Amino acid sequence: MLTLILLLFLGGAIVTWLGNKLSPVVGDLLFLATIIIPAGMFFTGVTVGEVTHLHALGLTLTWGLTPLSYLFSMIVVGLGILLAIYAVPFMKGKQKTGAFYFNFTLSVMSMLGILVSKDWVSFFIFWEIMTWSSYLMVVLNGKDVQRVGIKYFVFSAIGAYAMLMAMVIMNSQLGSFLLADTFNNFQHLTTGNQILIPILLLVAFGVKSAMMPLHVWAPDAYSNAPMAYTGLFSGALSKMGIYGMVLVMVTMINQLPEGTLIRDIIAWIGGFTAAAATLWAITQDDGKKLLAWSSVGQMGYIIVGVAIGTPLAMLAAMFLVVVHAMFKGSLFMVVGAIEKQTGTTNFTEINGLIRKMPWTFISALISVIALAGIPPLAGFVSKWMLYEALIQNNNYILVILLFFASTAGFLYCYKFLHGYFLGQEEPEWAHVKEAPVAMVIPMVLLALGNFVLGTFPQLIFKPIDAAMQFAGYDATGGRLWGESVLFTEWGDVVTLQPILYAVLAVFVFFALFLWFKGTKGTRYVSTKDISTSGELPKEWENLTFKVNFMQPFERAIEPFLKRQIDKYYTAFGNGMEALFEFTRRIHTGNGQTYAIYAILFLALLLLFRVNLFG
Amino acid sequence: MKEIKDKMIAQIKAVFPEAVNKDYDGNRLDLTVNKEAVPSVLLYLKDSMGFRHLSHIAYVDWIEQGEFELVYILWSPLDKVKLYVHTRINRENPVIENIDMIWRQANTYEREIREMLGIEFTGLVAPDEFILEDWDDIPPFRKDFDTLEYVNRTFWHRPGREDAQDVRSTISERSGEEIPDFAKKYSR
Amino acid sequence: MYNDKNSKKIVETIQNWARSHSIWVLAYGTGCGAIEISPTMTSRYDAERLGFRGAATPRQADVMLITGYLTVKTVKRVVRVYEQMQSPKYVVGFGSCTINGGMYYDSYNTINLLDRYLPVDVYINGCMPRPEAVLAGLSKLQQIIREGNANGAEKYLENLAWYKENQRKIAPNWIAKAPDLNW
Amino acid sequence: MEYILIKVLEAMATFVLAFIVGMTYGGVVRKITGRVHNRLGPPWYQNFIDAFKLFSKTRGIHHGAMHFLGAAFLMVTSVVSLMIIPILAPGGHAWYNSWFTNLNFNGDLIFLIYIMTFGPLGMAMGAGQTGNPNSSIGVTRGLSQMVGFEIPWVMALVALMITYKTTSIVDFMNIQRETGTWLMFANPFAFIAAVLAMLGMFRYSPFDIVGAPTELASGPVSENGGKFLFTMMSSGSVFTFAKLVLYVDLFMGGANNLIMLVVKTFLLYMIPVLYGIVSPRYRTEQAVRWFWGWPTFIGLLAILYAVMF
Repeated sequence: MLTLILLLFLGGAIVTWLGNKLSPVVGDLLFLATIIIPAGMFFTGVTVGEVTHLHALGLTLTWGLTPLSYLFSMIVVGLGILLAIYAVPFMKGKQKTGAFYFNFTLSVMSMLGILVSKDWVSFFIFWEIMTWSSYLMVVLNGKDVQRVGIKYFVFSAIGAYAMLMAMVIMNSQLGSFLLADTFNNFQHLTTGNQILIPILLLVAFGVKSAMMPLHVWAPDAYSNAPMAYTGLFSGALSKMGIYGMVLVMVTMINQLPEGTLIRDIIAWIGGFTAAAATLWAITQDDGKKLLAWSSVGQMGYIIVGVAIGTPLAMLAAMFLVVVHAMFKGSLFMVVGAIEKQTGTTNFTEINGLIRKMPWTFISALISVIALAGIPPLAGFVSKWMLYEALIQNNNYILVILLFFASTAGFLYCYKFLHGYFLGQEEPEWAHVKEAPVAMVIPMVLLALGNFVLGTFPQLIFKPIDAAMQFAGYDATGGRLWGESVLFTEWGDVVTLQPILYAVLAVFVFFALFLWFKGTKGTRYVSTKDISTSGELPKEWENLTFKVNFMQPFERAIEPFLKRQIDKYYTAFGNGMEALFEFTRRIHTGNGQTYAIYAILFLALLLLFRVNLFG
Repeated sequence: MKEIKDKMIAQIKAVFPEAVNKDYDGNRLDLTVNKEAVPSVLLYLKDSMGFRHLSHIAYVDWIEQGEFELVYILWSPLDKVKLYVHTRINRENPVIENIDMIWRQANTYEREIREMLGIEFTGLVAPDEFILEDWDDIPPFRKDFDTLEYVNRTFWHRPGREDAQDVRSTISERSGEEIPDFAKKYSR
Repeated sequence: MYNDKNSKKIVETIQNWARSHSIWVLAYGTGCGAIEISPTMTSRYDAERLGFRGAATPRQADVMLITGYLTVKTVKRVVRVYEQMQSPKYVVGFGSCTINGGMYYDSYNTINLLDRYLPVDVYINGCMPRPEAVLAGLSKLQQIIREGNANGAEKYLENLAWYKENQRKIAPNWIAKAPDLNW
Repeated sequence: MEYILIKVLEAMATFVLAFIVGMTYGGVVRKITGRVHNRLGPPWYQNFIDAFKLFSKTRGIHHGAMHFLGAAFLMVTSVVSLMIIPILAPGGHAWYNSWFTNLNFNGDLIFLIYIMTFGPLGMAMGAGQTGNPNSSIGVTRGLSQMVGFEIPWVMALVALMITYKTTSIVDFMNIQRETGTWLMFANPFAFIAAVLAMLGMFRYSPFDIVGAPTELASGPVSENGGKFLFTMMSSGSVFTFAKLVLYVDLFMGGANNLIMLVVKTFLLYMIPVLYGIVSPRYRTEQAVRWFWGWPTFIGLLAILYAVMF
């Protein structure tokens, strides 16, 4: 069944590509069919625990679904379907639709492939397909390929080679490619390898999940890919890194004596990722970039949760994995809709779309409140659990770092909403209409999902609990969560339902109060008609405060903003290039920069290993 | 100071022989030139003689002589000399070259003069009204513009305010002064 | 019960009392009278004890103090600000310039009679009025509000055509561009 | 059904109490400010008159749906945080004591920190839709300042949490009742850090950069008058009271009856008020950096104190 589904995806991808050459409509239909039919089969036909063996090229590939991968594959498939529906109107009238469909389908396939892989070979193959398909997406529009594409490629290559290294070492020492074997026989490895392999794997997964020093590719790649894909990119594809990280954490690092130290280091890296990415997000003037940085930041939270690894933290991280896919998917869809309707995504160019695109605004509002972690929406549940977990795990300074990151997150949340939807309405954008229904429905659905999960998180906690039990945790149902109740071991409780009702009651009461009491004798006036010193703004004048929006805050964090990690990489890259120039003089050959980067990295790793552990 | 001023006059005379100068005490120096020569004189003064700063452009309506007068007030920060460049423009056809490419701030003064006195500056770029909005009368700083008549036409006087009339003749009688002829002509 | 005439009257009396004791002042301080507002509001004369308080924007203000002469340019802004205030709203004219033009009676660009352009509730005479006079004027305004006679906003709406005609006389193009009255 | 009805009535009683006390405090603050300025100042009930006057404005404007909802969002924060914060100590035995336990057991401190930001964000939306640049500037200033004071504030709270291994406010009050020591003495550093954060939270000078009457024309509320302003004013009063009660609950053992509550909250309220009267205004980045300076250091001390003792 799994083979069939994956083959359907693969075949569908090729057929869609060919069909799109015939006619765009056939391509659209084939694309939807390619995504939805296997996805439907996945939901109905696949059972957890099912195992398939595949013999090819003298290797045995083993595929099967664990509860943990089932959780992630639900995100992949669900987000895939919604984004596919969204992508069809989004790509209408655009170039390279066939390539987009092909890569989209291939991405979904490869992600499912990663999740069902039970051996490292197929894991690696699918990982590479995923990297390639996403790379092609990043460079699809042909803009900035030099900068963005190469950056993404180099980091992906670093990750891939690190993973390859780990695989080869494991196979040579343990004689098996099976995930289960490598995890179970981890103790039979030498001490040096026991430390080296998790670190290599963490590098590989850290690249995909945009962990702090390895995140540089992410903001550019996210914002350069088509918006219909970025939802998947940020929502699902980066979660593959988290999936791998969970595997490594619960299997390998738990068996290490130094495990706690590594965990702490990773948690701190995650915390810094969250804080720094948030600060960078605040300085962005492009909605795509802002969300991209925000994605990096949210991955930081997830990494903290995974790295801390107490049941509560794990629960929080897994919940955030799900809801982040939902709200960030919705937000990227919002940006895509705005790009589709106005042709730009820069905050300084667009104003006051709220009355033109109300449904887009509503989904953006709900998703942003969820992103900010404000109750009663879904983001709050994971934030609460994460903070409780950190405090109970004695990570006091880390919790303050995360609190800082999440409070600073409000700034970019507001910047995002204000940038597109609020402010003065301009005649330039008077023609803008609401996005097509097929684009609005997926984003509203995802936003509503946040609303529901914020009060009834048990809907998602059940599969998460199953996944965590598979990963070796005790059952958490009734201990850490109940029917819309969150507990901790300290006895702290948040009951979500009464709070939701209270919030709704007060909100509705005062909204109605203002509506009935306030509209008596109240008229609507346009946003040009504001009380600025009695001066009447001219037609062409736009008074909206947009440029240098967060300048006071940027001034306050100026010392931080000076230290840009990109610069170090650029300096490093420049140094390397000089080195390559030098090498090129010795070895004549085309100096494809990235390849030599990668080879050099490999060489460095080998050198490292020989010297220290040889 | 005296030597500096003499040297300046000599220098100016050498280049612009038709310029008429008049000396005052202290650091003031006056110069009268043709309106055609104004841009070249000012440019020369700025570039070659250190009059880097344009303080103001003053304007006078010599209605009896049928002329407007513009006074460009310059300042030399090095020599500490202020130079008044006078020029006369015919009242019937008040056009003069604008100089805001020499000093940016001249633009503001010229816009004011254009509205208040009605002198056209050729090539002056000024998008919209500067001081007067919706003005449809002759420029208000011309001496033949009758303020009170305009006020009576445009605004209202509160009933009971009988002193809202011309008091100039009363005042001049009280002080025993004669009203000059030109003033009689243009007063009510 | 609320629609009963007597109860309505009682409610209105209470409302008027509250209005008279809570007056948020928008000082349109272009004229020389603006300097008199500082001592009126601060320690020496302390208008806050009577319920006066500065308002930051026209949307929050109840009374607009027009402190001195108004040029054709500023009267446009004053009208604009007045229309942006939310009724019930009042106008207080400061000094003789607003009453009859004062010393600028024959200036080509200052208006003479403020009440041709805006409904003025109270005029304060003087050139300039001292803070005592200002306080007296404001007390008079309070008294008028309490009596229910400070209905300048309604007057303005009723005679809108007349006011607009007067305003158009000095600012023909501007009135055409301005949006509707907004309250 | 009856249970819910009674709950709603109790919630309304709490709201009315908070409204009255908060409004009175506002008036008293104006009076005190006046006295410090060597003038009489308005009567203590001036805020009620102002509110009533705003309420009885007859005409107004709005700029669209979000402008409406901004005020409602703000009210949600005030009321829900008032419901979560225990008004009276659980140990007090006044006959009305049970009236004020609305949602006390349904949320904790971390929840409170987050719900307290719900309103400002919604209000920010409303301010944004008005299209007034002053509003947006005020909002960004306010949010920046929030990032500033949140750090010492959270540090103080984390210090308490790790000492007493709970995040529930009711538990903190119970602990203080059982030990007989107010937490402001048990961990003085946490109290100092929290009070310094409070200066920013109440937005009196030198941290009144949001409203900033002379530069920003009252900032986010600059397009609001009449009923909108009335709602915001009441919400502000209720929220002020709620925050004061939270401080009293956490650091001063809560109050057993209403008189003690009023006394304690008033004394606490005087800290930002009196400090504010004699202070000029900071620039935004100065304010933010001020909070990241000494208050954060004291917050670190508080955590250190909590870890070591």
